[in-house]
Amino acid sequence: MVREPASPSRTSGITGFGRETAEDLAFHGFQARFLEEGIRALARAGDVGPDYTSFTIDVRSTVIARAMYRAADGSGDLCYPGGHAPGPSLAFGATPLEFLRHLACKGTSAGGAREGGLSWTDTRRGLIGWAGACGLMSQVLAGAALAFRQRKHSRAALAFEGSRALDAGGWHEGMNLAGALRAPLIVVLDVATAAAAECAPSIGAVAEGYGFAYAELGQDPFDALVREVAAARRRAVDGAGPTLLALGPRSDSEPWALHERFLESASAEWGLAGPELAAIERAARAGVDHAVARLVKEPSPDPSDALAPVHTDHEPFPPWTRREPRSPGPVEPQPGSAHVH
Amino acid sequence: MVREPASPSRTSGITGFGRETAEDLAFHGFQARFLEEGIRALARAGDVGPDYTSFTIDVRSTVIARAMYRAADGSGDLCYPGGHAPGPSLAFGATPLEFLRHLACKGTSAGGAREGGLSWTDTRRGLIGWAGACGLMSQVLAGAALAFRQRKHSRAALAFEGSRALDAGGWHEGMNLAGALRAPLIVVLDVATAAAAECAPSIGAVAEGYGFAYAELGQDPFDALVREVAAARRRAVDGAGPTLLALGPRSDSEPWALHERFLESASAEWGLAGPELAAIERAARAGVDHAVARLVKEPSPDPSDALAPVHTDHEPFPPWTRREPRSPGPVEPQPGSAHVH
Amino acid sequence: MSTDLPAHVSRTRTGQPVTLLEAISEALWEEMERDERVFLMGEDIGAYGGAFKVTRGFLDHFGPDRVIDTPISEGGFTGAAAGAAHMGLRPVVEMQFMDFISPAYDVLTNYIATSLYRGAGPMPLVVRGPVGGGNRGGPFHSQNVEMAFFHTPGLKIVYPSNPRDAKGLLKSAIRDDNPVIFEEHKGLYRAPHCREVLGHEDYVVPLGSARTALEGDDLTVVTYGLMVHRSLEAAAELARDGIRIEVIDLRTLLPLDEDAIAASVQRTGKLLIVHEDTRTGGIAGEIAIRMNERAFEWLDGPILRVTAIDSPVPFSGELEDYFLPSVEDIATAARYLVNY
Amino acid sequence: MSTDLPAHVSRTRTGQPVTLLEAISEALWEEMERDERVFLMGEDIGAYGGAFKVTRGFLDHFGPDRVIDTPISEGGFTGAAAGAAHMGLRPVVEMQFMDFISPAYDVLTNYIATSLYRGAGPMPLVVRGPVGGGNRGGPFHSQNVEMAFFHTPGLKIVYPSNPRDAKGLLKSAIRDDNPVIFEEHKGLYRAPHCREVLGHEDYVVPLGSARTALEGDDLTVVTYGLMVHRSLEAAAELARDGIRIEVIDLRTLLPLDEDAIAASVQRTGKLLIVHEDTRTGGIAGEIAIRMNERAFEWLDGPILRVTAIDSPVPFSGELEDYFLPSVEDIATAARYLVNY
Ligand SMILES: Cc1ncc(C[n+]2csc(CCOP(=O)(O)OP(=O)(O)O)c2C)c(N)n1
Ligand SMILES: Cc1ncc(C[n+]2csc(CCOP(=O)(O)OP(=O)(O)O)c2C)c(N)n1
Ligand SMILES: [Mg+2]
Ligand SMILES: [Mg+2]
Repeated sequence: MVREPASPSRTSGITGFGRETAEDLAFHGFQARFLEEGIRALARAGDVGPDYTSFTIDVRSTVIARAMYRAADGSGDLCYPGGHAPGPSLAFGATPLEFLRHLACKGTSAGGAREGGLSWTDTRRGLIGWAGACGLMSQVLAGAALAFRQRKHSRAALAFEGSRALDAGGWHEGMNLAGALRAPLIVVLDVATAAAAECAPSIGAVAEGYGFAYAELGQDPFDALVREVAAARRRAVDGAGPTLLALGPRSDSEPWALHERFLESASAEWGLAGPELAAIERAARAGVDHAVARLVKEPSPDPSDALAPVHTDHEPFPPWTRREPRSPGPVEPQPGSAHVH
Repeated sequence: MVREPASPSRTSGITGFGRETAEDLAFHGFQARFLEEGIRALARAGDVGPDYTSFTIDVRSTVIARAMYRAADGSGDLCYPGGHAPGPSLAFGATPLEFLRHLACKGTSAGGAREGGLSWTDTRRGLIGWAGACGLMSQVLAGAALAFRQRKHSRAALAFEGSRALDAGGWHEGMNLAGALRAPLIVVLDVATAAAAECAPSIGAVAEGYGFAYAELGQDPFDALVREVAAARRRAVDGAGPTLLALGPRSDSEPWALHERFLESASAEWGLAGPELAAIERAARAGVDHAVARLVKEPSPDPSDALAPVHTDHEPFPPWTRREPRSPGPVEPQPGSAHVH
Repeated sequence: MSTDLPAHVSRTRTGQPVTLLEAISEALWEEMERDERVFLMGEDIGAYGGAFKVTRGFLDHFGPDRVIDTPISEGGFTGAAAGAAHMGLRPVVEMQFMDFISPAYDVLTNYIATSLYRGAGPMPLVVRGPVGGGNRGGPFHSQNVEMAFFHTPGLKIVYPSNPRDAKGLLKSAIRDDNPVIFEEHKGLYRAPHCREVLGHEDYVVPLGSARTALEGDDLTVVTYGLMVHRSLEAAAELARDGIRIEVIDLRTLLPLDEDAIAASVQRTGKLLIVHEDTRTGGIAGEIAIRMNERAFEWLDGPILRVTAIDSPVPFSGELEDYFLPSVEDIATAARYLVNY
Repeated sequence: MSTDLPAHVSRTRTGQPVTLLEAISEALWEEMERDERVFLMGEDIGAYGGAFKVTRGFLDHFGPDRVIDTPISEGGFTGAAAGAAHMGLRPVVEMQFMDFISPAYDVLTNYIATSLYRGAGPMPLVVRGPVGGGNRGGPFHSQNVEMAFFHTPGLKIVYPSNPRDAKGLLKSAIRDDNPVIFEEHKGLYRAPHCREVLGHEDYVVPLGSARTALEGDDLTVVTYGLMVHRSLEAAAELARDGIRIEVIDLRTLLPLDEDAIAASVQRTGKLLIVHEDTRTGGIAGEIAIRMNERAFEWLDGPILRVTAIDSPVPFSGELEDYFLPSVEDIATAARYLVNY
């Protein structure tokens, strides 16, 4: 299905798909599925925003992200997890509780609860979250990929974007730059949902224009996804150029059909028996249940703490604007705080 | 040479090329040629900026713009004349003196000498000048074209851009919009000069992607240019969609070779004899010479006049910042001044 | 025809009170009926009716040539709107959230704002959309955008605080030959306490004129948008202690009605500026220096300000509440100045 | 190796005076030698050496991985620089003219400025380039860009007035973990009167600290960039009449060294702010309100300003001269305030 095939001589053991991979993907599929349920339940209970009552995770993003993560032996690659963020984030090593804390803006979350929702960023973990404008993130990931190439690291960057990213000029600038500089980048476009005024061009032609290899992924089984991603990653780190993957529609009525199909085949092809799968399912459910239960008990942030490291240069609360002026004691520098002058 | 041909049934008398057209193009070619010389001379004399000492006009822009202008019977169409502005501007009806006044920021110029250079804007005349960012103007012209379509006018818009417009996301947004809304727009890309980091994609593929018809124009004779433009214009006003024309390299050593060739063929094909051509040449030269001579005698602008209509809401010169406070008399509203509140 | 009008544009015609959102819908509808050159562009404004449903029903009534669903390309369609304005149309561009005006910053400041200056003639174009915090929208769906444009000669900026002004100011903006940025606070869109019955007549509120929302002699509070309401709440609290503050609602930020501010300051001798937008580089600075220029001799205390703190808008509710200026912040600052 | 150094980066090593442009080239060169994470991106900065030749010879020495010629896509490559900064590199982005920073407004204000806030860690990134008028560049090649960014928490803004500061500030900017906008006035790039011999040592000038360019007791003039020189000229003229003004060169606009301003104002009792940038919404406003907050009791006259007028930068030389603040404007305003 690849339109512009990779240099065919390049294949490697990393793409190997065996029993261990199957277990891993079965687990991450369950985890995404239960996390989706958990997030919806939290939304109904008012513990996260009401928009999340119909929140979905596309299991293919989870599988693609996990394939990246595994191909890099669990370290080094970078992922912008896009609109189905919880799946890819967990695939990159986050725990359900960590992700939910962030989603719910708990005081214990990454980023001190300053920014929440689906946009968790933790570069040490290889996660870069969403920041506002459609189409922007491919630029950022292209630059990160460029950094890998400059430093001669065998690393690659993966970005999930909605299909209307194509509308945005900024996306084209990012693609053009990545193609021209052969940045080790893989962009996954979710073309599952159409919009009122979607951009016209054939995505394949756009990819070709910018020097990206291109493939369309439909209802492909997990192992095909994994192989496609591993091949794209290899091209990327070998300096053979970036890849654009288009994720076609999935069934709204059966959103987890691909995972179901995978589980069915898992026993036949990789010898994963029913009880083993049941154990994996229980483990995934237990992890998510624990996280959801814990979450609601966690503390909210303390504003003067959480916002202290991001003030600009002057005292934000002159005595005449707050009832209780803050104590004038020095603010401890916080980890990650770069605001010194 | 058109990649995506027009609906072939649609041809019209407007594309007819006869003796009168030949005279007209011969004249405009001479005019552009002498104007180029005149501008360079003015630059050497310090009457316009030093950058203009090596200024060039691509005669093909002149011919294309003139073809547009004639196809619309001299009224209604709109042109962004791009980097070779004097040629297309005169093709759209400006006189050499008017253009030079603007170039030299004379007080008698359009726009009150506030903005000069190649960027003269006079929408009543069908001219929209450059304004800063590469790639921006296709957006603006797309919107103007949209206005024609909304108002059911048989008008079209023509934009000349440098090839690095392709680099800019804004250009892609303009193209996407124009294609999606079938705006009556013709974009001419000057791919004559390459750059350090030019955008990768095939221009034809980009055009196709955005739903533009596409043609490449090389050293085509004038009549071929005229026919190409007339066809594109017809498609545009018929609602059959926009067109992208790519202007290939021209010879640096013989920049006026196309005009020369045209003059040679003019007598054979359209019965324009030597003396007739000589008369046309003299007329063109006389016009430019007159303009250059007049220009240097014209007055510079009076700042308090020229800037008055563009101040924002408050008196710009409180008494403590200027030696002589301006007289407090009311400023006469100027034509085109919209700053009322 | 009025029988098939969408409900949210026909409330005034049937004598019912309108919200700020409905006032805006009515202004758009009436201007489109009055002047066929007026048309709309924006993301999902057609079939979907807009993210906040301001244009619900417009596509059916006015058709796809005048209600244009655009790709997600704020720069591109704002540039296109400029081209249409050159040709005599009067585009009204919706930003789905005003935060997303940023990709159009280049075309707005360099191209559109300079049109008149460059001799390109009038540029009758409105960019409107929802702004402001308090809705747990986080840093990218909660910003106030006035200071991105306040420094650009050639633009006007409008920021209404109530339905009556919103309708009259939007009509003025659409009829103005200059480009206008029009900010609509989400917290006021459907606020029940500021619904009001509007007159049937086709009124406008002129751009550039402030309104005295409350008269008082002890202190001038200059503010706009949602903060007008917060300031009035603070005023009510202060009134219980016999402190009478004057509240001026700017309505238009650019041009700034410095005459109105100066007249008030020359009476009260004290000035407090309140804005929801963040502190450093906020509009309070410009007002302060203009009053130094115009009213220094009348000042009996420093010009002070109550604003959001210098931070992106926090996502967490606790942090956002802390970040935003509150009624108590205003009252505290007012007391401080009155006792100065 | 220093034998094959490009001339414009080796003047200090050979004891010669440098222009502001050469000081900037030296700072870039030395930082790239010191820290391999520092790299450059920009239009035509490689083979061509940059529009103003700041990076002439850099490509040959540092290679194409560290001197990257980009497409004309200021938003795109600034966004990419942010991605590289996330990964620990320290990009220095050149805008060919700072006017063209506008397409990067979105990514700078929304993405880059909020990085630390969002928990995404340090964002060590510099955007530098030529600004300012007086060169007959017209509205799109003459702007000052500070006020586009001054309102955004998370950014720093630097604007040097001389070679020594330029070199030391740019080194600080490159070593800073926050994003920094660095403005270089074209009128100072090669100005013969401000060439100077710099020390050989690897010095830095800390961000956020102003410099007293001239001491005086009658009036505080706060300014930066080219206007420091205009203010010093005015001071010389005023000195002939026995008027001694203090001139403070801000050097860094954000963070603003309000302590230095307040200390001076508390001594002189009078404050005049001079900026080349246009008037409404200029930085003078923020300084004015901060001094209301900090030094109101010391003010013996209104805080005033001398600025360009509210207009795009004119192309015509006559108009541009009229538009820009002049030495006489400064002197006139200073006399007015001193006699107040
Ligand atoms: C520049 C910009 N404009 C508008 C928005 C508001 N917005 C958020 S998501 C969205 C639709 C995105 O569609 P698509 O890319 O297909 O992603 P999907 O939601 O379908 O996954 C829009 C318009 C935005 N985020 N950025
Ligand atoms: C957004 C933006 N960035 C940078 C510039 C500076 N600039 C002016 S012309 C130019 C090169 C344009 O090349 P091309 O489009 O090929 O036009 P040509 O000059 O070759 O006709 C550049 C970079 C600009 N005008 N706009
Ligand atoms: Mg979609
Ligand atoms: Mg070119």
